[in-house]
Amino acid sequence: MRYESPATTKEAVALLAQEKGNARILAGGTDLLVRMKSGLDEPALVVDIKKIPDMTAIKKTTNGFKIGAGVSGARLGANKDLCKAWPGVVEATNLIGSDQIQGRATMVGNLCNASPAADSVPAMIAAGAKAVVVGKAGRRTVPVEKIVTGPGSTSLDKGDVIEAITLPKANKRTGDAYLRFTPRTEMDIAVVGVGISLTIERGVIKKARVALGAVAPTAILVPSAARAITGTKLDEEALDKLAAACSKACNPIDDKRGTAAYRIRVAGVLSKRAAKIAYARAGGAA
Amino acid sequence: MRWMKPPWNLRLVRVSLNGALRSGVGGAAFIDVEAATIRELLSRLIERYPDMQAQLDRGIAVAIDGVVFRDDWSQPLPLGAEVVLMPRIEGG
Amino acid sequence: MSGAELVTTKINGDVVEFACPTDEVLLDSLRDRVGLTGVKEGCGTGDCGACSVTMDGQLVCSCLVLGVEANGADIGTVEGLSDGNELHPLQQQFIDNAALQCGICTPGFLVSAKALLDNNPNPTETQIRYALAGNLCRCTGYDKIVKAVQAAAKDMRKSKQSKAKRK
Amino acid sequence: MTHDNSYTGQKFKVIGNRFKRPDGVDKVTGRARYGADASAPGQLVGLVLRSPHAHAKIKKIDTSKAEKLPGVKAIITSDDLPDLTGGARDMANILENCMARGRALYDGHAVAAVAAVDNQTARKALKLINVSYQVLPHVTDVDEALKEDAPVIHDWVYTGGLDPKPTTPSNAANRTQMGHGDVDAGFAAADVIVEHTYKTEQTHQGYIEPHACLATVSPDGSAEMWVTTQGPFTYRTVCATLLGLDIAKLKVTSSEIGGGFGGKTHVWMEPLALALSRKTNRPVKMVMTRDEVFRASGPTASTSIDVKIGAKKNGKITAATLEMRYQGGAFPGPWAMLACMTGFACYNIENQRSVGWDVIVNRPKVAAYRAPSAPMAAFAVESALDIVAERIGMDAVDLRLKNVAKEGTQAPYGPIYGPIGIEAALKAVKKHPHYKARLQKGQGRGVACGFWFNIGGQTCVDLNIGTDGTVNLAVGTVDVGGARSSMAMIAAEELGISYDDVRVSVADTASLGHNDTTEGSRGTFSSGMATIFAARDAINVLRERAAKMLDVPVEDVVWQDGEARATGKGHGNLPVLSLKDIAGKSANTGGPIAGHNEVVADGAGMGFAAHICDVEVDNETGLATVARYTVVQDAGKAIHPDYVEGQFQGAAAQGIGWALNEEYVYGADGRLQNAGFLDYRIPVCSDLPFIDTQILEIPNPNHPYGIRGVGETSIVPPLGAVNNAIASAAGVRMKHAPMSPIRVLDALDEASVESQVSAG
Repeated sequence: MRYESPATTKEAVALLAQEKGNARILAGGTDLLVRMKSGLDEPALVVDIKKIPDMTAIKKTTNGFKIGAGVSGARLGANKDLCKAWPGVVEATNLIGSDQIQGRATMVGNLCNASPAADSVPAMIAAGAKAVVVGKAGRRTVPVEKIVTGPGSTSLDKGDVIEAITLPKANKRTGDAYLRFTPRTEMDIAVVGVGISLTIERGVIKKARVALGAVAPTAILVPSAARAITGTKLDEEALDKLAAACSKACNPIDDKRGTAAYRIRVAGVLSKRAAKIAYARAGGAA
Repeated sequence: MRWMKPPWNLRLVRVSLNGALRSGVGGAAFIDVEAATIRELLSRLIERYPDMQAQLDRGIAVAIDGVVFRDDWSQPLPLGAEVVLMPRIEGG
Repeated sequence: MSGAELVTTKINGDVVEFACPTDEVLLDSLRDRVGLTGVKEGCGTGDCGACSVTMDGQLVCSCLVLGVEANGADIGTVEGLSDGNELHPLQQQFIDNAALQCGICTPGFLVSAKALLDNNPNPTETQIRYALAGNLCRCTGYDKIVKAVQAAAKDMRKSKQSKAKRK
Repeated sequence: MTHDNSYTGQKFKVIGNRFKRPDGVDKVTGRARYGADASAPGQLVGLVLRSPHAHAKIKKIDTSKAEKLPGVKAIITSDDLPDLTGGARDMANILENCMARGRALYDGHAVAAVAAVDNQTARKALKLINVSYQVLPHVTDVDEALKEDAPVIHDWVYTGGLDPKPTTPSNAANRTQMGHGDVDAGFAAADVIVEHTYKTEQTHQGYIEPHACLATVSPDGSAEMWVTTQGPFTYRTVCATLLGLDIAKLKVTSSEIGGGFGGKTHVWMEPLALALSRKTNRPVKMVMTRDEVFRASGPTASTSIDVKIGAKKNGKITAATLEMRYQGGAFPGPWAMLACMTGFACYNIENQRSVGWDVIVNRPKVAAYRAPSAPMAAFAVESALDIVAERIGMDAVDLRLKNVAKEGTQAPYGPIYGPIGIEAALKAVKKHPHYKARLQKGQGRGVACGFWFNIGGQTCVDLNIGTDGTVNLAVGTVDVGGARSSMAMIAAEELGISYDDVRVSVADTASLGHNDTTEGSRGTFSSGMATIFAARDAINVLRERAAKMLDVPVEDVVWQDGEARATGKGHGNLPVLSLKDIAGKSANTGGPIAGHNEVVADGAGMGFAAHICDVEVDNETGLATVARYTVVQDAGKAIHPDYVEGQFQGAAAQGIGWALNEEYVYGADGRLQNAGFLDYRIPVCSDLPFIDTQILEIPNPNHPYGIRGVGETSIVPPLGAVNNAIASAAGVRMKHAPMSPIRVLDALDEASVESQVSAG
């Protein structure tokens, strides 16, 4: 196996594009190294992106935030501005694994691993996050929900690298939240995950985005759930409609971590709880 | 009293058996054996019930008045003692 | 055959050089090439924390880091916790509180607990429990471990105060 | 020399204190050496190829490609191991579990092993071994395995314990029955009868240290093995027998052991390491991955249990029965029998019957797990007892007290109990502040009891006194949780010296006589007994030496508080000699001073516990969280209270994990789906509260200090305690453990449907 740690995104793209064998990007490595240990993945080339300055920075931009692909969960959690603007996204990322995992794991890695249960992904989708993809054809921006196409597969081409994730500028009246259900308090994989972001005006929800994880082959954006609460003050009726829309949008399977029926049911339960947190964060009165 | 004591003039010990061990003695819940120690008890048992050998090989223990002996076969069997043959147990 | 690279790194304050296959994880490099067998493998998949080390001050599972990534980094392991002859307060309190039974998870717990207390000198019980959630212990039920960390935190705060006073 | 093992009620100076463990510094500095921490010059790495099928005929194993890979030194299959199938079945089974012979019997079953110069090469070699399998029908569920259309796994297994003897092979290896009285009459006399079926899923001991060994076999037939084990002497006997080595020529050294809980009482890949080393004449190191530990080292049984309890309105139990099915994995085991012996052990039930079926399935061979088989039976019994209490309107603890076993009660397995502690434990529960504390909203409280026999067994120790008066004690039971500290305390107590003057080590098999495996909570009981006797032997030698130094008859010398003093007429002005004085002159009084003891430590004291558990249930997700937990257990005598508490807490935590989330999940293909710590969910630190403990000390009459074993009992009550707490919090009575969120939510759904139906 060849190990490379280029200093620029351009070099990384070139290395990946040139490699004839199996090439992998190493960000946090918390998924890749596990697959390598079990023999599921035997890359001929590993490109470590953590020496690329653009990929290891959290930048405040005029449009919001740009978070490098190599930024770990621990660094995300330590960034006060980001925690204030997008607490749901930060919390979701910080739920991945232990403090040890947080020292390495990245949002982009979580996204590109393409697990339906990735914690950061529904939160990113709800927040309207976009991926900055660099490939042979240059740089392009892709909504996060368009990256993953199925368990273990993405829309990225060979040689494509996600350089960063962008988050929009957060409005004072915007709040986001992510909740997941796991049997253990920590060190667990989501059985269901719900990310919600919403913007209110005088207590009324003007805009909302609701995304679910672990209930379909990919994390999904659920417009019907957003519609259920838009224009409401998140009263009981709206919450019940939200829960029903979320449950309806689920297309889950039975697996070792949970049954389809359980996931459908709990998606509704968690959506209500997450919505209440997001609403309060947006300044709405409970 | 759970059962009648054996007659005192013989050095008989009444041994009760549990579980699978009973199948080795034709299903009896207890038998009377003339024995002064665990070792004698076991030899008499095998003489009378050759099927017991397999059970013994699998491992047994003898409880004398509630105290379980797994290995010390020289233990005396006091007259009138409550003697129970049981499977040998291990643990975690 | 796998490629190999020469890695120069600082481990517990000493500069160390070793060659390792590029696909070897830091855990194996530390154990098999540097001889630091205090770093334990419980799972190899980042789920038990027995291999916890710090890398440039950040707590990580060494089973989820490539050995070659340690090039130029500063690594801290359980072997570097004590100050010469003097045990770290966490080490001392783990012994005093009987916070270990079999001891296989202990090195990982100590490294994680130190990372916690370095960042948060006065953690609540809940904060301690969540900070140590990446370290599995099967012997103790965590009870005495949490108490040992609480006691060590107190010791460390006291010694910091007395040092400050002396200045 | 025989010693009296009766309890004497002696007053202690050292025992009962909380000393620092001698291996503490090594373990907090990373210096302690565990199974995988040893290496030898020229060592090879051994890896195992494992079956991906639950049940398959092995048609052919082609190793030719792998053998040609540079760096590969040896490959073995069952063809390279002795064929024991004609001999004693138990040894043949052990070997067949270590390496499949003709058939792979479970997902993870070893089919070949490789020794190569390094891990990378060995991994490549495994991929180059070509095994042709013919997949056979499999069965992994204990109830399915007993159905008529289930594939019969072994043609040599005929159900034992049946009359007449069966004529066709079966997956039921054995039927066991225990009990006494007339259950039919008992049930006829009952006012209330509760009858339910409970299921428990398979759990693993989950020790953090995977199996690991370093084996060296020389062409002259001598061999050494460094290994993480609970029983170095047993490993020696078993490995030597399996491979045809001389027992005395195989030296087994137990490393520091990173947890065992019963899982390190059986051999797994150790015979393969020896066989590879014999073939290559090089040291071979083998370390299991976590995946291998889960798939191929013994978990505990999954079970299905019918319980029936009849009681009078006043709470008196008139009859009780258990019909239990325990799967032992791919080979017969004693597991249902142990369940029959323990199920009703906490209670005085005049009419009782326990029937157990040991069942063979396509899963890894079951090994002992802390109080093996008892927690599942107790889950059924303790859950059913709470239902009885509810039906007759009686407090659940009072119901237990009304029927509690006491001195004089007949145990389910026959004998009459001596002094035991379950009544005291239940009374302590009623008085405990936890039991009286107010519950928060959404919380419920449950109580449950547990029993474990505890055992003794063959034990020997060597106690050697140095010329400066410090003492070395070599024991043959391993130290899984602070035992060296307890042994040093016992030696110090007897000799009348300071704890710090005693150093305890775990001896290898070449340095000490046979010691039974450290299992069954026997370590402190047995080695403690042997240490007391060895110290007393040493004291006799010390008295002899002092008599020589003082020129008085030995009968005139007494040993008191670590000193020899001459008593009697005319000796008043003679000096008092300390152990150090006598040791310093030992060269001139007869040479080294030592005490030895070899003993069969019989008369182990039964262990009983009662637990209090508070849980909080999230009714919308089914998530149950333990909010508060208290263990009350009889230790006989707590030698080192810290480590007694540690055993209580650790056992309770394992039981809570079992109760809530731990389980083996098998797919329809018969493969284990969660062979890792991510999806096999043992409790993490943030899942648990502090675990309160109360140590009771009801002396075991058959130990000089009154010691009972303490290690296992407290894994028995948690399943029942958690279930009873869930019932109190959420109003549903679970019948299937673990009581995971999905199962609890299902139960809540069923309950709400039922209440709607009954309301409509």
